[in-house]
Amino acid sequence: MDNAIVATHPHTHETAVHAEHEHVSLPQHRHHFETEDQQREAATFGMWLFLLTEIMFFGGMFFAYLLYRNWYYDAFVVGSNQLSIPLGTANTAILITSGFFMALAVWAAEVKKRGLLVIFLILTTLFGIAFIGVKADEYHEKWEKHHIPGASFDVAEFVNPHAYGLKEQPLAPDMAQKVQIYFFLYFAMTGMHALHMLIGLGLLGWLTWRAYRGEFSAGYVAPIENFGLYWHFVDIVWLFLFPLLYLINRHPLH
Amino acid sequence: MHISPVLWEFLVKWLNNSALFPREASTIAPYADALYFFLLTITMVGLVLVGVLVFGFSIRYRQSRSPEATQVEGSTLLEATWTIIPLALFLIVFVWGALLYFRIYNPPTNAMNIYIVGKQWMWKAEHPGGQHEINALHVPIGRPVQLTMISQDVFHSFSIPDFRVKREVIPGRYSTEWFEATTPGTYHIFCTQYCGTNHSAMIGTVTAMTPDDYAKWTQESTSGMSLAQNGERLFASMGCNACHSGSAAARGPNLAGVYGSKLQLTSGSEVLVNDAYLRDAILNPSEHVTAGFAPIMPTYQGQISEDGLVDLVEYIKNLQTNYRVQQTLTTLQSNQAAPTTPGVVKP
Amino acid sequence: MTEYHDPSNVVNPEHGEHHIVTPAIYMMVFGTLLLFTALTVVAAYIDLGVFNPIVALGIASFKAVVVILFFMHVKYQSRLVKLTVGAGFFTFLVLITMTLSDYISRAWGLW
Amino acid sequence: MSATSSTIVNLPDQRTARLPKRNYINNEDGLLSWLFTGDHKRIAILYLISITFFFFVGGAFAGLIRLELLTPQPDLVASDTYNKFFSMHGIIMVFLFLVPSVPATLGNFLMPIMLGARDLAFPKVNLLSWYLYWLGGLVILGAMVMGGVDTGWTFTTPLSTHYLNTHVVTAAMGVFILGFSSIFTGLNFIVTIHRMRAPGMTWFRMPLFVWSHYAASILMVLGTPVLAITLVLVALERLVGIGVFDPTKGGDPLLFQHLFWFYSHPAVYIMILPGMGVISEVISTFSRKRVFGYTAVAFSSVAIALFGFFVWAHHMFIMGVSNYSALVFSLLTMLVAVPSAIKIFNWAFTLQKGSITFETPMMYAFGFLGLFTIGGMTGVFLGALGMDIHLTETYFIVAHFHFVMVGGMLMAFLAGIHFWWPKMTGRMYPESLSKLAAVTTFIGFNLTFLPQFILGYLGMPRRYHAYPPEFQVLNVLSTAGATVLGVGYMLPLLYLGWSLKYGAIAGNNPWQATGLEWQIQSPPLTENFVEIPVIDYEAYDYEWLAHKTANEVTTVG
Repeated sequence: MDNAIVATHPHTHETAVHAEHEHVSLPQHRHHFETEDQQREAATFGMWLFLLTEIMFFGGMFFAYLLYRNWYYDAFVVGSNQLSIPLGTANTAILITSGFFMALAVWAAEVKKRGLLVIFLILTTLFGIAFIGVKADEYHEKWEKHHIPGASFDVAEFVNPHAYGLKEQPLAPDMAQKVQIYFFLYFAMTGMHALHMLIGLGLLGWLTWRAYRGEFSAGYVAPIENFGLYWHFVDIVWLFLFPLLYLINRHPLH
Repeated sequence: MHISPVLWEFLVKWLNNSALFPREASTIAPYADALYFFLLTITMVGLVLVGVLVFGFSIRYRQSRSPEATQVEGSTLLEATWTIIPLALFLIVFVWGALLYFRIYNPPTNAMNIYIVGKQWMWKAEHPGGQHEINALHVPIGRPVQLTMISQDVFHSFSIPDFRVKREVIPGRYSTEWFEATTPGTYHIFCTQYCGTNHSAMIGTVTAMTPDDYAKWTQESTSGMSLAQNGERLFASMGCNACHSGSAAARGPNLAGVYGSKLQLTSGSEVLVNDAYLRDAILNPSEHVTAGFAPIMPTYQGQISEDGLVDLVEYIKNLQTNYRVQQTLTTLQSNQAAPTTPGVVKP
Repeated sequence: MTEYHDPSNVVNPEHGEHHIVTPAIYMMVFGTLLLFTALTVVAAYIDLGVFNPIVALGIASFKAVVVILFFMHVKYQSRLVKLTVGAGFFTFLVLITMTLSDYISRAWGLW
Repeated sequence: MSATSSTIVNLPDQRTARLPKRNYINNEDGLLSWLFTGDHKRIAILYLISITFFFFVGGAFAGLIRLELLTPQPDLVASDTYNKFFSMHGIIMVFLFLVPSVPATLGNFLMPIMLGARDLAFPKVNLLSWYLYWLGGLVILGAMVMGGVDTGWTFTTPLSTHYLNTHVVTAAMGVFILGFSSIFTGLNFIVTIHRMRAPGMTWFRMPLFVWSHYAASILMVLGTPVLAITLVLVALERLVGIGVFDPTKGGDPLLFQHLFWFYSHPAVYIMILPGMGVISEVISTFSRKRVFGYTAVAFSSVAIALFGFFVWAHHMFIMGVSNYSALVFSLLTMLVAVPSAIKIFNWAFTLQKGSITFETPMMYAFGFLGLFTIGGMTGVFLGALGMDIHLTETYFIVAHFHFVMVGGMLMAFLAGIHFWWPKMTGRMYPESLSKLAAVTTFIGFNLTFLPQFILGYLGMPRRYHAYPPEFQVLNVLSTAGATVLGVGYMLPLLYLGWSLKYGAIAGNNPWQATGLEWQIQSPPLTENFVEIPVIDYEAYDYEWLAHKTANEVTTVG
């Protein structure tokens, strides 16, 4: 079928497409695309459009964050100081490393190195799991301290920090209630992020399996590339979440 | 054709009792209607224009008369015409509409104030003189009336179509609207924002009266205690006067004459003290700490109803001196029976 | 008409070069990202007043741009993809600024 | 071959004509071949059946609402039931009918053909979109069966989060899922338009139908996710009670409305823009003339999409937004009205010097022009700040958006369905009956909704179960109109069904239209084109068509 299409305007295709790329017919090539380049670019473009929707999806929460941070700054400071900077920083580094291996995986797929591809994908997965593990630990701590928003939310620690061995200024009770909004946004934003991570990890497992079977070793790398875009996007969200949630007013109070 | 007289009578009665255009019963109504008729005129002209074009061309260029179409690419001049003329018209509408908006939402300074508390599914009107009404509102004609409104639960909307005013009644925030009734009569109050099961039952009547009738009504329907008096009692029973005692050494700022003043806050900003500020300062005190005072005031969120807040706000608004505060304070501390002087309230 | 069989129509004008980014560049990007992560934590401990959040967001944006350009290959993509990424952030800015226009000006003047 | 000179319909000789032996309908057999199809045309048909189903479900609720409003007393159903009726009517009509109506049916069917492609860029995503549509639809139907939801389609907080105990979360999840269905459709269109155009199909050779779908798709992709996250927050607020939208806990209920309308205002353009695309095609075809000011119409679609993101707060003028902000949004609203005016005049002037015939699609298109003019102009009423105070939240606004959505969009949808019916099925609909339906719809529509403008100015609030008796006359008129309207909608269902078996064979190009879709067989082949065409003519080039037809005749002769 491809040949029939090319035949309708042979000179242009010959010069423009075939001159640039070697024309290999792959089994993954879909009939409705004229060329594999067209298919590949369509897939990349489609993935980017999907990421646009993700930007707007997180955008709604980022706006809520911006608004309430300005309204209830003191509560946000106290809430932020409840988070552990070492854990947050470590997680940032872990995620960046995971993204780095993902980028290398894309490279390995493009240069058709199957073994490297599988190794990099597994490394990506491992660092991703490490991130989720640290996150789970942080969530668990919040659970024990009754900092999960909802009926069991407890403001005692913010109203009377000295009793808990904290050196922060006590918050007025009305402001302390607003810490709940901080923590809601914290859980909503990191939770949505973690959900994206989990979906990504699931996909990674599947891709690793396919890579192991050699599906991406013949030049068909679109799934790896597009998953890479998704994974890096999830990284980017975290790059913003980290300073916004962990690093509010961390310098010593004077 | 013969129409049965019974049916005829029924029809006439039916049509007579129905309305096609709302009454103009406030000073704003003619302004709103003027813009409405201007917009109607534009719409009609536009519609007729489109109609003439479509039907004119359809008749002139129907296939039997014009078997062959003449291809035309377009015309920049025509495009510009129907870009610029609608744009100009719409901009006129924008300016006119904005002016009307500010006329409707900018209350005159001499407006009398009535509080409206909306809740599922009734309207409570609280007059400063202590008249309480449910699903009803009595106002004098010829005098601007401002409504300070708040919702206890969900969004409501206070609409009086014959006055052409309407505004959302918001939970957690005062909103205002004002009108000046011109014609005595009764008019509909509707809640126009969907608010749950009995949304369509959240209606009432506003009765506009001549100043004499209104004075009479005020006399007859007072509950005996003004809002400020209620507020005074709350002020004492909630212990506000323990800190806001008005003395120089008090832990809270002096509230006498605070209403309408500009207040310096610890956060550095300067605010105008109005109803909304007073209400918010009671519920979220730590965001409104007056400069020079410690943030020690507890929150009263959840401990006081919107009606109570209205009373307190009205009380503080009317505090011109510390006399009252100290009176209540003494009364409370000595645990004596209430003084009998009119206007001073039992604790 | 002269543009019959215009090759630029046949081959999509938005067609981008396919480019393989080398691991060396990835290593550099990786180093930059880690460096700036450290930097943002350090900056958070210094009192810069109103500039604290600005610096934090600036660093985060820089890191995001680096990731987008290199890890996500946008630097090597067609103009269309660049435009698409831009459109996403533009719409996000519209959401933020237009909504903020309400919140910021609520306290202005009293009617 | 045409019967009279007043029609351009050009059908093949019915005695010898047969449907093409091989086409997308009989390419494969069995239910499964439809349920697992990747063919955009089959998915379009699946969508068409689905949205027709939901249209009549939503329409049934509309009928019940009008029946209740026949009398001022709350006598037919209880208040709660009434509230559920209008909520379900709104949710079904907006999310299950209007948003996917033209794009998912006609758009799906025609977009690849108009661009000269074999399919959309992502056929599987397209099919997934249909399954998500049904999943979302079933969740919403589930919410309805379990006891309904009474938030209205706007899910206003804090009512929806704290004061109702109906199936809000279920319905919100349904809408959430439908959002992804819509995103996937839009995403597919954008990629297809950018990446799948046939050789020679430049941007300014694309039919205006494609342009308007492009604009609508941008809105779908960028707007819908904001609605998704908002509904997630509503569900969380309801389930956990954390207070982002709860004023008693320091949240701002207006934040919900900002985020909700950030999607839901552009959603209005998602609904109307594809309809405008249909009207461009129909008017051009039946006046045998290129659309007047093609570039202006194309760019006005994009302008509407762009400005559409800047005006959402005009739904909130009296809700307590800042007055300064209201000024800005009102001004921008006036600006977004201009491109619509441009389109109206361009369509009117397309008729000038044409050779006009009055087939059913054209009659629907004329209906669209009139009703959309009224709908658009009354939008200016509501965009003017001071006027909005009196008109908003009354029946005026109900009448306004029904003029745009039903008078505009549904008319355009029916115009499109009639126009492309021969292409989709290979058979003609009965002409006189369909003209009757068009006229009935037009009369019924005006009778239903014109009185509502008057009711609105009188102050009758929307979503009222009972109303003061002086409003009854107008309400009776409106209900009477709704009955006529209902008949107008039932007719096409019947005769279009009839035509599937008994309609005249349409042939490739019954309208002698210029679009690429009319140059292939009807119904088309699964792969649309035997050979990918090379486009060497502008859209709406009737001289090219005449030339081509003449050539065919000589070849055959």
